[in-house]
Amino acid sequence: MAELTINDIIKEENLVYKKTKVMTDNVMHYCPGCGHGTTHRLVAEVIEELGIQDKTIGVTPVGCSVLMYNYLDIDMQEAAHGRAPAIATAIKRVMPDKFVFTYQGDGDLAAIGTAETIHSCNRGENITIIFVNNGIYGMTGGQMAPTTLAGMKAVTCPRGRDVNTMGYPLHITELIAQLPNVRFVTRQSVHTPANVRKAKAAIRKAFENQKDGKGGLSFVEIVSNCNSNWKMTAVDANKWMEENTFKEYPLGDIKVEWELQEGKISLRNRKLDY
Amino acid sequence: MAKIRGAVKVDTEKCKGCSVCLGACPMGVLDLAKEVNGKGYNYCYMKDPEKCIGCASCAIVCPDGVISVYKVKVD
Amino acid sequence: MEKELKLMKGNEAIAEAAIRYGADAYFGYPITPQSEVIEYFMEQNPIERTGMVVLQAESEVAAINMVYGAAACGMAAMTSSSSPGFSLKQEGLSYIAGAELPCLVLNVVRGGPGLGTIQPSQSDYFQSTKGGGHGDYRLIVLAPASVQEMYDFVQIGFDLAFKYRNPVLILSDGIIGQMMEKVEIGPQRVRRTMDEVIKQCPWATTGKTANRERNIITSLDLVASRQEEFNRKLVKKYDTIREKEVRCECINCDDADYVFVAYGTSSRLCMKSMDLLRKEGYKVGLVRPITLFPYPSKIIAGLAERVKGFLTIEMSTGQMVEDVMLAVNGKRPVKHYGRVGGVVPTPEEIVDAMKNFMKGE
Amino acid sequence: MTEEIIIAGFGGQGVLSMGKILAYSGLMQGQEIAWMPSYGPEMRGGTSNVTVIISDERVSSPILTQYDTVIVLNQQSMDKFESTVKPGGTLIFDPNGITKMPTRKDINIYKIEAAQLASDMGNQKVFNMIVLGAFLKVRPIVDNRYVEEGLRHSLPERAHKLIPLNMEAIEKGKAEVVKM
Repeated sequence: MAELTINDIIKEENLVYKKTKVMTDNVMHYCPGCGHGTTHRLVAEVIEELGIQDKTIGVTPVGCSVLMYNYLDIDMQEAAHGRAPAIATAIKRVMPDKFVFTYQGDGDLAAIGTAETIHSCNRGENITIIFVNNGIYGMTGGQMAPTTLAGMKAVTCPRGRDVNTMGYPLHITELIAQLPNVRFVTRQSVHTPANVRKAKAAIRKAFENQKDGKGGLSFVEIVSNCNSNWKMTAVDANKWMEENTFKEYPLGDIKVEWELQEGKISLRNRKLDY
Repeated sequence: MAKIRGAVKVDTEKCKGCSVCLGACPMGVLDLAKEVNGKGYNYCYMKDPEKCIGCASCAIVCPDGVISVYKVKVD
Repeated sequence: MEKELKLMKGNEAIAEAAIRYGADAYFGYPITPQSEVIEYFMEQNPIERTGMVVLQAESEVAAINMVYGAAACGMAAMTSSSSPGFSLKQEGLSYIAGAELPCLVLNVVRGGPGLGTIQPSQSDYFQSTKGGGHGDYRLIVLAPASVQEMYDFVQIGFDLAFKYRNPVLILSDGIIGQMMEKVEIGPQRVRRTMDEVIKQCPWATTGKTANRERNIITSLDLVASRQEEFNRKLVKKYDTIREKEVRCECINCDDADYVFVAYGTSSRLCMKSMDLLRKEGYKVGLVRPITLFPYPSKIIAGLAERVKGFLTIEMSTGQMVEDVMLAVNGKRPVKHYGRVGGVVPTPEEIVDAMKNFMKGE
Repeated sequence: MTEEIIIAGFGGQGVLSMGKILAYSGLMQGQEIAWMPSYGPEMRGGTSNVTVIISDERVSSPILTQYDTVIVLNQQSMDKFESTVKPGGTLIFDPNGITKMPTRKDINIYKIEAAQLASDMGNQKVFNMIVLGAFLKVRPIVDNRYVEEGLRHSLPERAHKLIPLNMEAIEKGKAEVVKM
């Protein structure tokens, strides 16, 4: 038997994976190794697999992912900073048969948009919120986010985050998990193949929760890196994230089918954590 | 015994050379090229194509979706 | 069909008008003196009557952004507030103007600045007619002077909003909102079907079907030259609106030596004052701008050719008077008289103000 | 015809609803109407007043300083509004709780013991209808059948069974109003 050449393998009939058609061909503006690109693609793959491209309306935030609408081939709205859940609320209310999601960063969702986040969750809007938490403000140049880790440096806390004057890293995901109308809350990451698979399954579940008529809001946090503002390579940033961020923000399901998962939410005492 | 042979095709012009795929590959197939693409990035390529099993791990962690994966069974 | 007459508060009339217009959504937040708007909606339960969505938002900020979301789906969406809440909506209105979305907003103005008072005022004129939020944009501004106009302007407002893909503001005040008057109610219109919405608004985010490109609603363009081009396009639109959509009522202006210029509640006060003055033999008229943007500048400029002077009456320290001065362009004296902070001038003190003005004081 | 009226009293005396019923009666009679309440932060017990204008013509200002008829139901309102009756106009008051009687000589002054009469009728809630009756006797600007229609339109459906009682109270007011 003759030896197979690469060209023998790279044939249409042998294709097992390629970028989904729900993604456009535009080159993403994200820094090399940024988790936004991966998360965008997972959302797009879920939309393709569920066959809901014509029924999905996305809402993009202000922050690095503001231009997400350039990358997904679906109808999208660009929100004012923090207001995406209010906008998604309205879209879902006026068109209840559509699949509606917001895609927000930590500044957008957990700082300026806290009220919109909490109240859309409290009303149990039947939407999906994708929350990308990289612990920093990326687009504006590396300022402190509500989720910046204690002691972690950012350009607005150059000596590290002082929890006594700047607050502790905000666990908005655990906060909203406690609201009765919230159905599904999970925290995932996209930095390894195994994590990507889990994150995709979570996103898929969060979208499927919009079609069974049971209602409720689904919330998927993706813990990610910001290697540029963390001043590391992408690979090092992922390693740092595993060693540091995951301690503050452990991965896993927090609430499934309206049931809080045991041990996932505990009281956090001042100072004792640090 | 049937053997799996895989291969990846990298859209080298869109690759940003972040290296996340390198660590994701269980077989150590991938590396960054010495050459750079139009954007100045050392793009990813198959250094050891013989070892590729077409598992797609590289493609699914690729933040920019630039990797396509092919796989055949060889008798 | 026999016409249906009702006694209604301005705040109730506007809500009933929206339901009858076939509006798709209302999002609001309570604030005096306009809380009856959302209360009336909730009482009527329009989801049962017409399928219209009504929701009490967590803030005025959320409410205007909900309007953004619904409007971007091609829906006829509205919100309402009073001055402090209207300030909070400015961010959203700027985005709505920037994304060229149609919507209807009601401001039942109360005295400011800050928390001010809950009594009627007209001190939000600048904010309403000159943009209000950041960036170069205009709202189309309608100023009702009666409860009937509160009702009628809902249809006019929504129609203009969709015609120009521009936010429309109904600029009212505590008196028009709280007062009950006779209202002639129109028939119930059927809300548009989704197909009709898509046909009327092919730009809307209604789901990307295979037969079209994706629709994106945004106000962002990072390329400065394209953003400039967009601003120029907006200017053209506003010029067309200035050309075609001016609404104004002139009363007793044909033989007038002096005219009042007043909108909304102030125009009602001036009608009384004008009658009192005419009984004393003074030839006084009234120009009542109904659209504040576009402003009836040409009508005022035309009057400046023959009347002796203009006295604006506003419940503000003098805001609209600047637009009258621009229109008159120095040809005749223009003065302002007003009460502020929630105080409403009496017809008698307006008579005195006009007499002083005529004497050249 | 234009009749400019202010009704003033305590919150809870039915001032606004009396004005509303009067306004609706005028509407039923085919006239132009304005009903303008004072509004403020008080929910109960504060002073409350409402301007009602009934006219054959388009109503101009809903804010007035002088009235054809002033109806006052407490001393505070008497102090504030006695001076606002147009010369030759009408002042109607309930002497219950009035400590300083009106003094003007250039107006027509009527009293109606509405609180007492309501108590006699065994229903404090018809107090404002007795006052309305007194007004309609003195200023017969609205026909009785339109008053009944006005009641029908301004009262909620569940209160319609009370219309005869309200009409009875109005008649009582008409019968008992006294010129001073």
